[in-house]
Parts: sequence; C-alpha cells; structure tokens
Amino acid sequence: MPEQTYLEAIRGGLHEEMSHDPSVYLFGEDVALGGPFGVTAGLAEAFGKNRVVNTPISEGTVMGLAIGAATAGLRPVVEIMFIDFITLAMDQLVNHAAKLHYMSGGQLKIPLTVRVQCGISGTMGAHHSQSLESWLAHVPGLKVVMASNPADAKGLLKAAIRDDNPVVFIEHRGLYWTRGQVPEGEYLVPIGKAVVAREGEDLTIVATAKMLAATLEAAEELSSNGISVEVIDPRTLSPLDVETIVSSVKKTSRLIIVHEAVEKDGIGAEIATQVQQEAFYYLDSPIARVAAPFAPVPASPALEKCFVPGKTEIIRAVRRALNR
Amino acid sequence: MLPKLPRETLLDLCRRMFVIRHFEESLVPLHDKGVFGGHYHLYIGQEATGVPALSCLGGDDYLFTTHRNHGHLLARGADPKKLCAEILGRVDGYNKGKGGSFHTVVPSLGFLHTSAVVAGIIPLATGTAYAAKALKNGRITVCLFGDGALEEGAAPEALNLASLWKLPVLFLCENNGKYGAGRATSAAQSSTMAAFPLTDLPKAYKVPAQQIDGLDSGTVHATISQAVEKIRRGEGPQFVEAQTVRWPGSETNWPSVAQRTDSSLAWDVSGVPEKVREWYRSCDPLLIFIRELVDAKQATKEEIADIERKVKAEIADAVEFAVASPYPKPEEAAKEYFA
Amino acid sequence: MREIAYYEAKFEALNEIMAADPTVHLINGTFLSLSPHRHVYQELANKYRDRVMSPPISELGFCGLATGAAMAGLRPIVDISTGSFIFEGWPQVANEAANAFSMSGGQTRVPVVFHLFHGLRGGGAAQHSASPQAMLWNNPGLEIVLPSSPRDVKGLLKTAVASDNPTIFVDHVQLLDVKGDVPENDSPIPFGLAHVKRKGSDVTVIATSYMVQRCLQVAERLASERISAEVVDPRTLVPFDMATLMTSVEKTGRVVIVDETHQSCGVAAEIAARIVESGFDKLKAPLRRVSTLDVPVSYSPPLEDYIGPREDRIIEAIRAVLR
Amino acid sequence: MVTKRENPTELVPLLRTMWLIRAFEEKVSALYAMREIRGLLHLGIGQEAVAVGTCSLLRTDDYVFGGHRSHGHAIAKGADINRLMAEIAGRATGYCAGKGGSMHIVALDAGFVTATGVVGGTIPLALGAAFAAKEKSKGQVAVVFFGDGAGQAGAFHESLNIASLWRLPVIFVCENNGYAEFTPLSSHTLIERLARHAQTYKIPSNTVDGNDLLEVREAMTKAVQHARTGKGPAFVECLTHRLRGHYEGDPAKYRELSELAEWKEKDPIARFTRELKHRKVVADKDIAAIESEARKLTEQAAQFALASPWPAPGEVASQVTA
Repeated sequence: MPEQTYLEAIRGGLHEEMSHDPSVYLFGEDVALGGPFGVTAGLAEAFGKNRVVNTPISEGTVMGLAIGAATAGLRPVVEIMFIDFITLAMDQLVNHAAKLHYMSGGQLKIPLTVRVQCGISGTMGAHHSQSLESWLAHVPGLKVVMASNPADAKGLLKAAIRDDNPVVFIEHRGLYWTRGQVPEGEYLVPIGKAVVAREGEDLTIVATAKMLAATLEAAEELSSNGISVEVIDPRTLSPLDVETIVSSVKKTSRLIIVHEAVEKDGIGAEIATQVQQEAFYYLDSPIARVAAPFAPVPASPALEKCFVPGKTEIIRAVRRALNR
Repeated sequence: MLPKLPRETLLDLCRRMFVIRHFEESLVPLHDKGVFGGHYHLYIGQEATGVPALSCLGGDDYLFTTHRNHGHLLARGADPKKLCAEILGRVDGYNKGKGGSFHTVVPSLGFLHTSAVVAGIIPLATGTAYAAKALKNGRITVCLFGDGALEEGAAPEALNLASLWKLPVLFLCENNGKYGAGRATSAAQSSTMAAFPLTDLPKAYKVPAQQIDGLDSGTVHATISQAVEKIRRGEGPQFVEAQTVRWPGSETNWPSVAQRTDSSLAWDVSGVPEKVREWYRSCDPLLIFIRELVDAKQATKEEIADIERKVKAEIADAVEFAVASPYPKPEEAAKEYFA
Repeated sequence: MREIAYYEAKFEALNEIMAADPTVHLINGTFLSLSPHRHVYQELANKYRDRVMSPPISELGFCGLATGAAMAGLRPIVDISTGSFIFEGWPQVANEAANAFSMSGGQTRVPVVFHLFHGLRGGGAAQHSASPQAMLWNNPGLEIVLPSSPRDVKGLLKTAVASDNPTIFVDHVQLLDVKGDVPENDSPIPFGLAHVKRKGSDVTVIATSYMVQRCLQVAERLASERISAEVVDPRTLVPFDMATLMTSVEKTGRVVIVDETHQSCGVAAEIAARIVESGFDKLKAPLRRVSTLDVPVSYSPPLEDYIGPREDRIIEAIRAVLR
Repeated sequence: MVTKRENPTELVPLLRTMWLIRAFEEKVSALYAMREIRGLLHLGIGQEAVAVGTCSLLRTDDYVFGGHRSHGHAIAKGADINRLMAEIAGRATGYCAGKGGSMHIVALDAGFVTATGVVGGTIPLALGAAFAAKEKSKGQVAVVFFGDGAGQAGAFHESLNIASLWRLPVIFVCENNGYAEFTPLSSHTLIERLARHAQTYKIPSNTVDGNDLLEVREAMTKAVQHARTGKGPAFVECLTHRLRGHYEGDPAKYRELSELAEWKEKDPIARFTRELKHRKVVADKDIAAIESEARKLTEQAAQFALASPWPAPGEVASQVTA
C-alpha cells in the first residue's frame, strides 16, 4: 500500500471518482489552478476546464448552482475553501440542499459533495480557522463527515461523491501534509460507521479529525502508566454511529469527547446526551468534554496554541475521570 | 501629476508611501523566517491610491478595509510598532494579538472592523454611514475593497441600500488587476466578472462612478477630494475605481521581494532583476511620485533619500519592538468575546 | 397586577425603548410577523418615521448595515422576521457581528439586536420554520435570548437593546396572544438569570420559548396525577444560568428538557451535556430530551404536529424519567 | 394588438391554460377561506399571462424553477392539477406527499424542478440546471421565475454574473408586479426596470407588458431561441400585477383602490379574450365553455384533494435522505 499525504489522498479520491463517473464535476474558486493548497492540482489538465470549473467569489450562488446541477443529473463537488466561508452559502445549503429531497416528497435527489477545510493551522484568525461541523450536523438532510487520516480521507470522499444526498466533507487543513497508508483503487469508507482506532478497557475517548492524533498520543502515554484507553473516531458526524460508542462505553464505563470546535452545542454535546440516555446505568463517572473555549479563534500564535486542546488537556481529563 | 498641495504636505505623503513600502518589505523576511505565520496580503503597488485618497478625509471619518489593510492603516497614520506587533500576534499589537494581519482594527483612526471575508465590509460600511446620517455627526465612511469583492452578492445589495437611502459613503474599489496575471485588458475585467467596466455596477444603482489611474497621485487626490465634498454635501454615495498594476511580488503564493525598494531606483533600475524590472521602471507608484517631486522641484534627491533613511530606521525600530513584544497570556484566548 | 398580552408587552417595550433612546433604530419588518396585531407596529412606524426603516429584501445587506451602524454608535434592532431568513444574513451575523469585539481585542462594540421568529408556526413548512438558535449557540460572541411570557419579553428586550453585544432575540409567533402579568413600570430583566416558572418536587422540566407555555400546561395536567413538575426557563442561552438549573436538579434528580430546535446538536443536547458533566451524581435516571425530530419541517398539518415536542411526547418523557 | 403573427388555432389552448390557472387559484382561495387549506398561500391571480406565455414555448424536458407564488407556473408547465391541489392541501397524494406545500411545489414529471420559500432562492439553482443542460447538449434550457423583490438580493446578481460569464442557457423571467411583499419597488431601489441589471452583466434583455400574453410570447420566443441555440442567457422582465394581497388574508392596505381598479382593467385573461374575439377565433359560447371546463376540472381537483388521506404520521421521518 503506498504512503500518501492526506492532501494527495483527497486528490486521488477526486481523480478516481471523476474517471469513474463522467457526471462528477468540480466547482470552486481557483479549482482549475489547484486551489490554495494544491488539492485539485492537475485535475483540470486531466478532465478539462469544463469539469473542473473556476468560479467567481460567489459562494452562495455557486452552492446554489451546484444544487441545481445536481437536480438535473450531475454529481457536483463544490469546494468552498475555508469552512468559515460556508457562512456565505448557508441559505443555499440549509434552506435548499438539505431540504429539497424531503420537501419534494422524494422526487428530487441532491447528490452533492461540499468540500471545506476547517480548523486551526497557521495563525489565520477568526475568519479562517473555525470548526463549524455541529452547525451542519444540526441540519436534517445533510450528512457530515470528517476524516482523521489519509486513508479515510480518500474512502470517505469517494463514498460522499457516490452518495445521493448532500454530504459535507470536512477536511482538516492541519492534516493536509500528514502521511499514511492509502489503499489503491476502489476503496470506500461507509458513511455512518465509526471505527475503533485503539482498543482499551478503562475509558472511552471519542475524537474527531486532528484531535484523533492528539488522543492516540495521550492514550499511548497513559498506557505506560497502566491506564488503558479505547479511542473511537466517529468519522461521520451525521448520521452518528452511536451504537459503536455506546457499546464501548458499556465496556469501559467512562466517556470523554474531544473536538476542536467550541464546546457549546458542539458535536460532543450530542454524543454525551445520546450516550447518557443509552448507557446511563453503566457510567461510573460524568461524561466530560475537551474542546475549544467559547471564543472566536484568536490570531496570535500564543493564543492559538492554547485554544486547541492537546495531549495535556486530554490526559488531565482522563485522570480526573478515573480519579488517578 | 502631483496633487495640488503645499510642499510640506507632499513630503508627508511621500513619507507615508515610504512607510508602507518599507514596512511591508520588512514583513516578508519575517514571514519567511517563521516569525509569524498565516496568510498575509501586501499593499505594495497601490500606495499612490491609498495615501493621497485617505489624506482627503477628516479625522472622525470611518474606514473599512479588508485582508489587504496594512497600507490603509499606515496611510492613515497607524503606528508601525503596534501594527507590526499585531501582525506578529503580540500583546502590544493594536488588537492584543487577537486580530492579526487580517483583522487589524484601530478605532482611533476610524477603522472599526476589518474583515477577511471578501465583501464582508461593504454592508458594514453602509451601516456606519447610516449611523452618521442618523446622528447628523457629519462623518463619512470610506469603504476600501478590491475588484474581487464586487463578485459577491453583498456588494450590489449594499450599493442599492446606499443609493436608496443616500448614505454618506465612498466606495473606493482598488482594482489591482490591470494587466495582472490572468486578467484580460479590454474585453472584460476578468474571467470572473461579466460587468465591464466595473463602474457599470454602481451606475446601475445611480451611484455616480468613475474610473481613474490609481498610479497617478494627483488624479487620485483631485477625484477623491471632490467625491468626499459631494458626499459631505449630502449627495449620497460615490464610487471610484482606481486601477493599479499588480506588484510582481504578489503573484507567487506567498509574497516575495525580488527587489528591495530604494529611492535611487526612481532614476536607475538597471540593477533590478530583469523579470520585474518593467514594473519598477513604469508602474511603481512610489517611484513615480518621487520622480514627480524632483521634476517639479518640490524636493531634491537628497531630501528624499533623507526621508527614506528616517523611515527605514523607524521601521527597523518597529520590527524590533514587535519581535521583542511578548505573546499574550494563553488564558486571554477565552476572554473578551463579550463587551 | 395588570394582565396584558405578549404582543402588547413587546410593544410597550419597543415604545419605551424608542422614547428613551434616540439611537435605537428599527430596521425591517414588523416584529409581529403576519399576525393580526400588525397595526400596533404601524403606530410606532408613524411616530418615528426617521428611525423605522423598511429595506429591500436584502438580508445580507441590512444585517451588515445594522452591524456597521452599531459599530458607529447606533443601537439598531433588526427584524429578520422568519428565522429561516437568517441564513441569508448569516455571514454578517456569524462572521462579522459576532467576531468584531474579540478580533479587535476588545475595541469595537456591536450593540445590535437581531430579532427573529423561530419554530413551528402552522404551515410554515421547511423554509419558514427554522429555529437557528442552536447553531448560533455554537458561535461565540452572540448573546441569545428566548422569552416565554409577556413579562419576560418586555424585560429581556430592554436588556437586549441596552447590551453592548450583538444579541439574538428569538421569538415565537405562538406566544403573541399569551396573556400574563406585567407590572407597570417593571424593570429590565438581566441576562443569565433562569426563572422557575412553576415550583415542583418530582421532576425538573427545563423548557425554552413557547415550550415553557406548553410545559406549564403539561405540569398542570400531571398535577392531577400527583406528579409535581418544576418548570425552569433558562431565558437566555448566552449567558447561561447553570446554578438555578442545578438547584432544581439537585432537588428532583430527574430531568426532562423540552426545546423546539432539531434534536441533533440542538439546544437540549447542550443543556443535557452540561448537566451530565457537572451534575451526574445528582441524577437518579437518564435525562430525557424532547426536541423537534431530525427532519426538515413538514408542511402537511398532521406531519407538522407530529414532529414538534408534542404534549404526549413530553408526558411520556416525564413518565420515563420517573420510572 | 392585432399585429402578432400567431397561428389562431394555437391560441385557444393558451386561453384554456390561463383559465385553468385562474380557476385553480380561485378554488385554492375559497378552500383557504373555508380552512380546508392552511399555511401561507401566495396567489398569482392576474399574472397568468407570464406563466402561460413562457411555459407554452417550453419542452417538457426544459427545467422550470419558481418562487413562493408559483402555482401558475407549475400548471402552465403541465403539472397535474389534482396532485398539485392535494399538495397545497397537505395530502398524501400531493406531488410532494404533503411535505412541501404551496411554496415548495415540485412536479418533476412536468419539468417543474422546484419552487422556494426564500425570495430569490431558486435563481442559483436554475443556473445549475442550465449548466447541466449545456453539458448534456440536448438543447434544453432552464427558466426561473422570480419577482421584483428578488432583484435586490445578492444571489440574483451573483447569478447574472455567472450565467453571463459561462453563457448558460437560462432565461431569467422577472415578474415585476410592483410590490415586494408589501412594499412598492420604488421604496426598495432607485431602479425602475430590473432589466437594467441584465445590461450591467451583458445579458440581452427586454421589458414587456406582462399582461399581454402575445407580447410575452413574442419576447420569450426570442429569449428561448437565444438560450437554446447556445448563445447564453436572456432576461425578460414582465410588468404585471397581482390582484390579490401578498398572501391570502393580506388586507393589502398599502395599495390604493384606484391602482387595483386600473390593473383589473388590464386583466390578462379578459384582454386575451377580447383579442381572440376580435380575431374571430372564438365566440362567446366558446369562452363560456372554456371557463366552465376549467372550473369543473379544478372542482374535481379539489374533491380529489379533500378526499385524499392525510399523510401517515410515520411518514414524517421518511425521505430525509435519499
């Protein structure tokens, strides 16, 4: 299996799906030039500028255009760049993409993939660093996926493109240059399935995107102190695979949720609520969340660094939960 | 041509242009060395627009700018120390490190909010103009944005409102795309804007609009001072598109300085790397301005070199100050999200 | 005490605010949706012609305009009217208004109020029934207010306008005709103070907005079955009064949260997560939430009725936590 | 105007469709008054000529997008009025199984792709359908109907720009009925004719009397041909008037009675009928028959709708995702 960066895995997934299905089109600012980070580099050369389409800076309309094209038989992939800019397309995404299938009583299908990159990397301040996944997970009719490693990035993206629903595919910019094994060719990660990234006995941690690596590091360090942590990557935030999490909690009796978005009404709140309902009598300690503080993302590197939860915060939360 | 202004004022404009140029050229190595991270955008090549234009404003007026804001702040008299510290994310920065290059705000100079979402400020600028009109405080608002901002729906929405309600706002579109990469020169503004000329957009809303050469400080000053006067008289919004030629250093993904500016380049560009030489020879607004000063006998080459020397020292101090300034305390990250 | 309708209390507040502070401007809409009480607003519009503006259908434009005006010294109240339309103005509300104070390192204040109607209103279907407050709760920098009674709407609206922060004032059409006590010359209600709407001892029912009224009716019904429900209304999501909630939870040990946002990552999820985090040991049974089902809002009346936090679902949840 | 070069035999069906829309909407209004229909209803009575003038020139596989006032557009495009009425009444047999309602009509079998409750919301969507049509190269076009209120929305401008740049086969049909909700256009913009915006973005445009069916047809013929032959977008502004309020129940106090009376004089159905009579294409008895046939069909549609079952509550969670 070849080793690739997360970014290359996404590009590979796009390339394969565009070869596989002529109705897959790519829209976005500068996508034909490769985009700001080179994710789509080479695709315009391979598939033509008809299918890899540069758009004006008109996120709302480009989103609407893609939705319309989806109703008319294409399978568009829209790149919105920074997830912060999804604010500009909220009406089309929330009021239209998410609802057209339902409102039409099932007549319309919206096979749309929205690519965005989120998260903190490189002191870009409050308009280029947010993690807004829980907004989207709150909207019925949207599916929301987040990959934490190159293989999942490819497999989830391919599954997203083939899905007949609007899927928001959230990339973490801070993972773009991380490397990992990526299966070649036809490799799909099913939407709606979590994965146990590390098995353990004493406590369950659910972590998303870039927080997974921090959590695995923490788990490794804790294991040398005799604490065995099970780590779960939900991979899909909506629909959430709560069964995998609940069965882990029934084994470990303790749960911590780690994400980079602010804590308030983040995906952690949803997981906590569902787990307490399903596994209340198994829980030996309160469910804890480790997440960003309730503030816009600051620009200064010093502030930014402590804004993101890391290994230290995770270990502290684990010790508190286990009282040791 | 030079603005019709007293000599002292012209020399002050010259100084401000030097401040912008040397400030921004100093940022590039800082970024390359990793002293600060993140995206940043430079104003180099547009000094002859921002400096004379903003000199037409009153002290109380409001300004809104975008990700490309350093030049506007400095033209308006921002302290290079505090601006540099902000860009470096330090506690002595204008926003105590919370805004950074994208979002530097200096209310005392009229900059209430700086947005990195293209066109995000255009509705906001109509808002301060609305407030000024309601409060009858005589302030006007200047909204500074690039040509790309007009592609966003927020722009026409705001132009319509400003026109409908006769709001005291100057839309100053700095089109740095003239002859730039990937931009056509005559048939259309670009592959992403069908309206051509760009001034058709405001004109549709009955906002008086004109296109000017943004490299010509005299034209900029004359046009903007007239526009400002009309706005102050209560005639409603005005739109000016100032065209400049994109600085070659901004055509790479991250800004790069192939040639550090020195006033001597105004008369001799033979030492400039060939691929960027033409820009410095004929499109560099700072060098054009210097030549005009000397040709008009408003200053000698030596006087100009002296101004430049002082500015360079000031900028070196500013960088030193910013680098030495501590980072904010981590716990500040979760504070001040509410008034 | 004087009893008046919710819409009357709201207009008393607007009238008093407009009279007291000339920097308050009303931008767009009617603040009463399409209800029969719209004429009340007209009186206000006639009285303050220069301060009551009717912009085009440009949510993006006028949400930004109001935000900018707030930065420059006005205190605008924007009526987004139907909550679903906030998505058009979202960039200005969520990216600009919410962040400006923090990004400026505390320099730029944005005293703007965004007013909207949320929730199931009868035939609103999927594009006129949104309850965007849960998403906004995930967005630092916005204060979020949800009144549920005539007295609260008056007191909270005054505080919202006086606040130096951008405030989302989330209203509900079904509340407009609700009657309640509003003393003459009552004072503003501070944010961050939950209110116990009904005392009880067996179960804590935490409810927001119109659901407070529904839960009070449910509590009344259950009282005849000797179930004593305490109904607590947080009134503001940001800031949030955890202490009052926990006092009730400590007393009853059983919690049902009733809220009209969609279930996943909804308002109830966050309240539940907090109680589980800080009050887990006090809970005698798993906490239950009753939210709007995770589907777009349906048009057909029986479908619309079905997806909301219906009375029978609330009762079932209360019985479940009492088992 | 007698100068229009139209074949008389093609004209009678147009009158029939206009009457079908009128009768249908009057029935909807009556059912609303009887509380048999709930929700927020927007009727286009008085604007039938735009819908019929446009859709009569389209193929079934052309894409049509509407707004919140789109019953007429769907009928003109060939939607089944029984299923349409059932949808508006929220019944299981409706086009959208009761999930969409009056503002969210979808009749895919007729090529009516979707309507929207958000002013201007479908304009970008139509662009997308046009993009797909262009790629499929079957000569399909997309048409989007919107009101003058949408002309001040950002999405409208972004859409004109992109349609122009990419030469998309989309026809923007602006039904300028003079009021955005409750406000006259002049309070919303200084621009009198929204076609002006098309000029800004270099899109060919035309402003016509939207209550004159033949004038609408003439402008649309050119616009549709322009788009169908790959020349890019076109814009037609139709000046018209809704004879009802913004929504059913709107007392419409913002409108002078004299204005209403003036527009009633210009009722598109009456005008077209006069024209046909003048050309001796129809006689009084034919006209009466057309009207009564339309009323009969809509009566049947109402009966069908009201006899239809409500959707089962269990359906509420179905069709959230495909």
